[in-house]
Amino acid sequence: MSAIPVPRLALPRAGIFRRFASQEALLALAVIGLAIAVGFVNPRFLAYRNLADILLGNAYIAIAAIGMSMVIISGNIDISVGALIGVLATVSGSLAVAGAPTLVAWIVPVVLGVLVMAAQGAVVAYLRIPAIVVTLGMMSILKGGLISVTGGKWITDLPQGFHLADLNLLGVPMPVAIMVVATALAALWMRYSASGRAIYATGGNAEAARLCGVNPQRTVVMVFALHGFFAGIATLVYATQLRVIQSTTPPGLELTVITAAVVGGVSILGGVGTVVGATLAAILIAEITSALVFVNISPYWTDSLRGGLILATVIADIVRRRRRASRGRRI
Amino acid sequence: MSAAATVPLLEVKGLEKSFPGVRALSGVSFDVRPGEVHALLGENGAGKSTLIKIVSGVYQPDAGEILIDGRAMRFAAPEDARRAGVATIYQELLLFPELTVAENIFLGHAPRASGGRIDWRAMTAKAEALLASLDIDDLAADQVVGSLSVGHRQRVEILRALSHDARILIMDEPTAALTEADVTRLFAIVRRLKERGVGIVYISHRLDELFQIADRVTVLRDGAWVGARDMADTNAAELVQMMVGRRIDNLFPKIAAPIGAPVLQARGLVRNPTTRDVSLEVRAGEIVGLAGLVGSGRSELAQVLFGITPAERGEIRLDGQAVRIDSPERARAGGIAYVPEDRGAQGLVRAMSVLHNFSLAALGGLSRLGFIDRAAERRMAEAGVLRFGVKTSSVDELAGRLSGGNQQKIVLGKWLANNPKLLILDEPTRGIDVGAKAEIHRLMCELAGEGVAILMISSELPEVLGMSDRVLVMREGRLVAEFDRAHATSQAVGAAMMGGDDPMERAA
Amino acid sequence: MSVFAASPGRRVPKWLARHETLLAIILVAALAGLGAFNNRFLTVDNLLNQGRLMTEIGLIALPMTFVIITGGIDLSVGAIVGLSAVMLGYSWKTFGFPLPLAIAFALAVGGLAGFVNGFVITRVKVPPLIMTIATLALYRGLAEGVSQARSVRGYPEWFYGLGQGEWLGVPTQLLLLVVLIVIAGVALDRTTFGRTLYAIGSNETAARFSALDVDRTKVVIYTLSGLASGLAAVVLVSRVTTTRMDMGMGYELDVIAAVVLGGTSIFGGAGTIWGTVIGLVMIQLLKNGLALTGVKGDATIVVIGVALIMSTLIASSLQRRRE
Amino acid sequence: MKARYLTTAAAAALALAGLATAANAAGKWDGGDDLATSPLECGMGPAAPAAPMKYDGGQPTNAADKAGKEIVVVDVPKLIGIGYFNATAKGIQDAAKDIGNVKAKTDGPTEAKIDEQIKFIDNYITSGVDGILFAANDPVAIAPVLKKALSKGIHVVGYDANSTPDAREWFVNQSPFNGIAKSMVDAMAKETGEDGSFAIVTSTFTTPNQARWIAEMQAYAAKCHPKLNWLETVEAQEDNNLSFNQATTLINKHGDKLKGIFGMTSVATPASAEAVTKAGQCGKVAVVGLATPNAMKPYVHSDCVKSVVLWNPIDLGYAATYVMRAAVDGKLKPGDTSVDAGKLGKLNVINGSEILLGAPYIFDKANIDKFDF
Repeated sequence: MSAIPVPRLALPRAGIFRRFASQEALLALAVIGLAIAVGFVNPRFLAYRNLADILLGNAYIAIAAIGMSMVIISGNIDISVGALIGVLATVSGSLAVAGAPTLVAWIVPVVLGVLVMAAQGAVVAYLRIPAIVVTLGMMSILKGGLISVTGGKWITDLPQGFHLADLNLLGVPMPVAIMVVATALAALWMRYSASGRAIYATGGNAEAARLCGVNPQRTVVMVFALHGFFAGIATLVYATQLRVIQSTTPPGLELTVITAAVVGGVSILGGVGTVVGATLAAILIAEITSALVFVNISPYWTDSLRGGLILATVIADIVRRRRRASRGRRI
Repeated sequence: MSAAATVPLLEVKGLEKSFPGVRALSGVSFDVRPGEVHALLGENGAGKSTLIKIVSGVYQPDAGEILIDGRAMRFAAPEDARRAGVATIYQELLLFPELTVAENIFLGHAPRASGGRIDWRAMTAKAEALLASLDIDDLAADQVVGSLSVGHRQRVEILRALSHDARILIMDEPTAALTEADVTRLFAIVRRLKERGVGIVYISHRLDELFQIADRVTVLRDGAWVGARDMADTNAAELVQMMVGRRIDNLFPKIAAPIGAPVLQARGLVRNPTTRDVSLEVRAGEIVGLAGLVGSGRSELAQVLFGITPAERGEIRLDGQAVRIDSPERARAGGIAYVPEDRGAQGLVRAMSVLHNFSLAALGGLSRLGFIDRAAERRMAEAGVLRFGVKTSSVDELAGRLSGGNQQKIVLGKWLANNPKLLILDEPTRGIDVGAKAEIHRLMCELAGEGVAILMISSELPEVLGMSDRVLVMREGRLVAEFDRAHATSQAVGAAMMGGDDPMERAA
Repeated sequence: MSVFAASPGRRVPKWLARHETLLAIILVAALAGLGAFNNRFLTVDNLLNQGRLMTEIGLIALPMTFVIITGGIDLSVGAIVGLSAVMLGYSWKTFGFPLPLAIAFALAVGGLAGFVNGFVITRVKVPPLIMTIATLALYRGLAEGVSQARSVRGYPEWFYGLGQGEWLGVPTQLLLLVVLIVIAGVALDRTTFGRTLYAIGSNETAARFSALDVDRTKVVIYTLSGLASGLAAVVLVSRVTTTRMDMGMGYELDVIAAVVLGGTSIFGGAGTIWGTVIGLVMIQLLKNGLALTGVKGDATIVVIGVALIMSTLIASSLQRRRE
Repeated sequence: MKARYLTTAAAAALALAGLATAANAAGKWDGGDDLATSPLECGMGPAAPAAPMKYDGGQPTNAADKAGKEIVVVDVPKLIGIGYFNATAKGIQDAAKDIGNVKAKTDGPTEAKIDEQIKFIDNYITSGVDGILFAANDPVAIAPVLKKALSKGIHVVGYDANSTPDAREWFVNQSPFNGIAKSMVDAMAKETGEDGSFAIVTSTFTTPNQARWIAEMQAYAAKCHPKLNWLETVEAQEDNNLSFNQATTLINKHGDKLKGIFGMTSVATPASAEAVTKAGQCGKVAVVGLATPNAMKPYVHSDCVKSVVLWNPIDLGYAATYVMRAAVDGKLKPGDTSVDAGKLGKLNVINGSEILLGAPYIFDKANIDKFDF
């Protein structure tokens, strides 16, 4: 057989923009666009200090959203994360006040987070109880348990060294540094590791998962454990930022985290989405909250506006995805 | 090349596999030698998918053995098969759109530098070497896969298989979604792989392709081995015969029924991209067979007629009245019934009881003011169970627990409860046992006798020829031929199914 | 939807494996136990009063059962309660609507909010979870924006009859709930509508191919969900005599807990109104009984969480044995 | 496709800008309620005693005579698990110990939700307590269930947050709304100067006490410090981190213009102080607010916060318990003008059926370490 002449096609290269030409690009664009738009109304918004504060004050949400996006990609959901962070913060603070070495006070919540979440994952995977039920129940348990044990007493007089969030890493405030590093590591891991792939496969469909040689049960437990890990890290940022720890569960945190993951392009349909999107979405939501103050919107309307923006993003994403899907189909 | 000359790379012997209610494979054997393309041929449901899933370690066989280089192997998981050198390229490509070509190729086994880091430079270099080795010069290692065409993506899958040092490559309908140019390029790659001694298992419905690329062919039907041929010693007609079976005479007891006025008249139906300007007519008491290869648009036409994907243009008349069918409800109201192709996904609600499945499409008639007359419903289902000979412990049994044939009878039965004027049957006897098949055929004749117009889609040519008063042939979304019963021979219909440059004629 | 195959096991008698039966047994046992601890628990007065308190959640749980049976979910119900409550007070006070008209308006707004959910879910194909998370924020925000966070008070006395009055000794709203339970139960069990819900939840494609109007049914159930939330808002305002924008906050989880505890599969295809009612009663009486026995609110929450997980666990393992 | 996004973004930006212009820049203070205000006289003098009013509370029907006998009292605060109500609960326990024949327990919702609170009270009515202490999440919404308690012969005394008067017997008023408002605004004017600009961080606009304080502060400021410039009010739930973020946003938004922040809750005030500290604005931005001492100690010691306004919530709970005992024993009857409250001495009856705890307490560097709650 003779070699067949192959027509050369002009094909796009993998530029940095190409690579993110998706929900992440849209979100990044929205983050920047919103900043500029608000900057027109009130230039103070663009001050380094303000932008840094937005990141600093909301880094814990972004970090928690990383794990949440993994959970959602795997086809599950977690409602207990807010309560868990409240519990872990209390544990961490109590240890610090009781005189435990700072490192212990930092590590224990992370370990505990992994254990609690892995246990939930095991119930979901092996006992086959839907995640929404397990985590709903666990939310109740953690929330009630926390108040029963602490009586809601605030933790004060935290030792100075405990405040991880006050430190800097190479000049970058620790919460932001942790957020960036955690996002980057998680993103790389999701992309490049076999177990990262397994998450997509499990959430996508069982058939593809088996074809990839994936054990769905083990993957679900792993995903929940990782989610617990990130919840633990988020706790460190959350708990060490202020001088007091509230000993109650942060109201509505789970919903904020889920929203960030969902707006970040993580489809509940499974199989799509990245943690970068979740982090960007968490930043965007925080930015919107701050921006609404800056442009003097009547605070009564901020919530509906925020809800509307989230809805618009979600619908735009779904429409975009569907178009891409229909374009990809062969005629 | 004779079988004794070389040890086959891959050999399977006497494979058996059953799923609940279905016997997917019984006693299938075949082998692949180095540098050979061995085609697997068979209609949907013949067992090809099950066979390749066993070979690639997804399923474990109930009996039989798999030998690689003459040594018996057990694949407990897909990784085992991959380690043994078996790589499978599925129709749905398992790629990651956000990653580059190189990253996709080396996902999970990237070259490592010291300390376990991924050695990006080495990875890119290796990817480029692989690309060069197959003379692929229009694909770069750093392109993002999401931006590539289907043909390119498939090449990435092939490269990924090669990066695992695969010696046996299984390709499941690789050309199903490819353009003409891409098919040409794929064949060039396949030939290059043959030169390297890779054994290829090639699955396709396109007979003309097989004559171009395959060395040998094994034909499966209903999970059983039918025969194997060297491509050089066979022709399309023989293969079609092997594929669709020969038992024309005794199995299809077509009883002539008086043919009445046209029930369905369709003119110029268009639904892009699968239905292109189709006009047809089905009359009362008439059974019209709709033949065509997989992907020719048969089921899609049925779904246009039934309103699931309504026509974009064209006219449908029922009993001479122009009607607009833009939803299944309208179709049902017009007296159309549709027994779909995919029983599990489209026809049956497995988690519901036989009783509730029976009444699902007839709830309107069984209820008053929205309230279901439960006694009537039960009477209807029990009558249906008797009439169609459904084997079940009771009508309260879950439908999903019954065998395929009994499930099909329920799907058929639920539509007949509506007393349809037009019955569209899509693969009515696929995957069910011979007895159930005969019963369904008997039923079709009975219905035709009662004056129902029947449009039957089937991949089984003898069934089409045996049951139809008229045969329509579809190809690429159009009706390309029409035969009356007297002139519908397997040669003629088969030729029309194959299309223009008739391989059958050429081979004959 | 589950990626895990069911494992075979010993078969359990069918009647026992029915989630509702099992739950009812647990309920009776719990009632007996709690009743033994406290003689004020099993009194007609207390039980009727508990019925009054659970009515709002119960009203919403009925259509939520429908929604979950189809494999969907509606997280925006609590926000719709807030929005409808605000609309009731706002239209009465600011627009000067007569109260009956204001009530109708509040119900209409609730229904509209639910319709918007259903419409976008079916037309744009946004997954229900995502859609209703977004509208949860949106509707709550609208409630705050419209009301400017002001409460509305001073409704005419007759209006309180709905939330505080009684008829033949039974709380008015409990009668309303009972009537709606019967209607919802019959609708689910005996009508084509109900059968369509199960079919959608078990196999949506097959339902479509059986010429069932899947999309319209879905729009209807989300609209019903909004309507029931609106009704719950009216009952709630009448019971507590005031309209606040934060009404109904967190209801979504209480409602889902009751429905899921009642044996409705979150994956769709299975569930009954009777189960939901048992789940609802169980949560309410468990909270009440524990409180009367001297258990504090925070510990009660823990018990409810454990009960939710354990009962689902027991029920699903029995179910699996049956299959 | 990209165009669609740009359009969406543009539309969103437009909406933002449109709402921005529509936003009410002056006029009503966001977060206040619409009830009538009664600002106190300007200056540092003590509040003039209000004109005596006729008793307007409710009375239990056929209450069992438990005079001198042990009574079981339940305390249902707005929510449990926050420092403030832990302190009132402690006061209640202290008083129960001092009195001897009172058995008290605190139980309530974990979030400040009125319908949850109603359920708790309802349960305790059924379980048969002798007295109910409450701090209402909504003054009107809580009334029906309290009236039900009265009708079952249960004594009802409120503290911290009132109900409609006829739904309870007595209400222990930590300090009238206008008194708190005066203390807060005076402190702010003193720290920022008479023409300073300030902003408010509150929990939610629907929280009655906060809304009332804000309304009274507005009225008092208009009367006595007319040049004080109110910038805006933001919501921050009862959430530490959210309060911190909102305060930080205010600092960043207004820059040097911002001279002071009011924290309206015991959560918002320390979080605002933390925000000011982190922004390096100590001494430039004053924080005045309601807070519990423990959370404020670091900021008071670092001189970032000069003074914290609060009554002593322990005393509040303590007084409420004494009032309950007195009401049960018949020692506090409609028409009485004072009541004995153990270590707190005699407390006066005002406004018909309210018992005044006293003037708001000002914690400062000198005395804050004496308190632990």
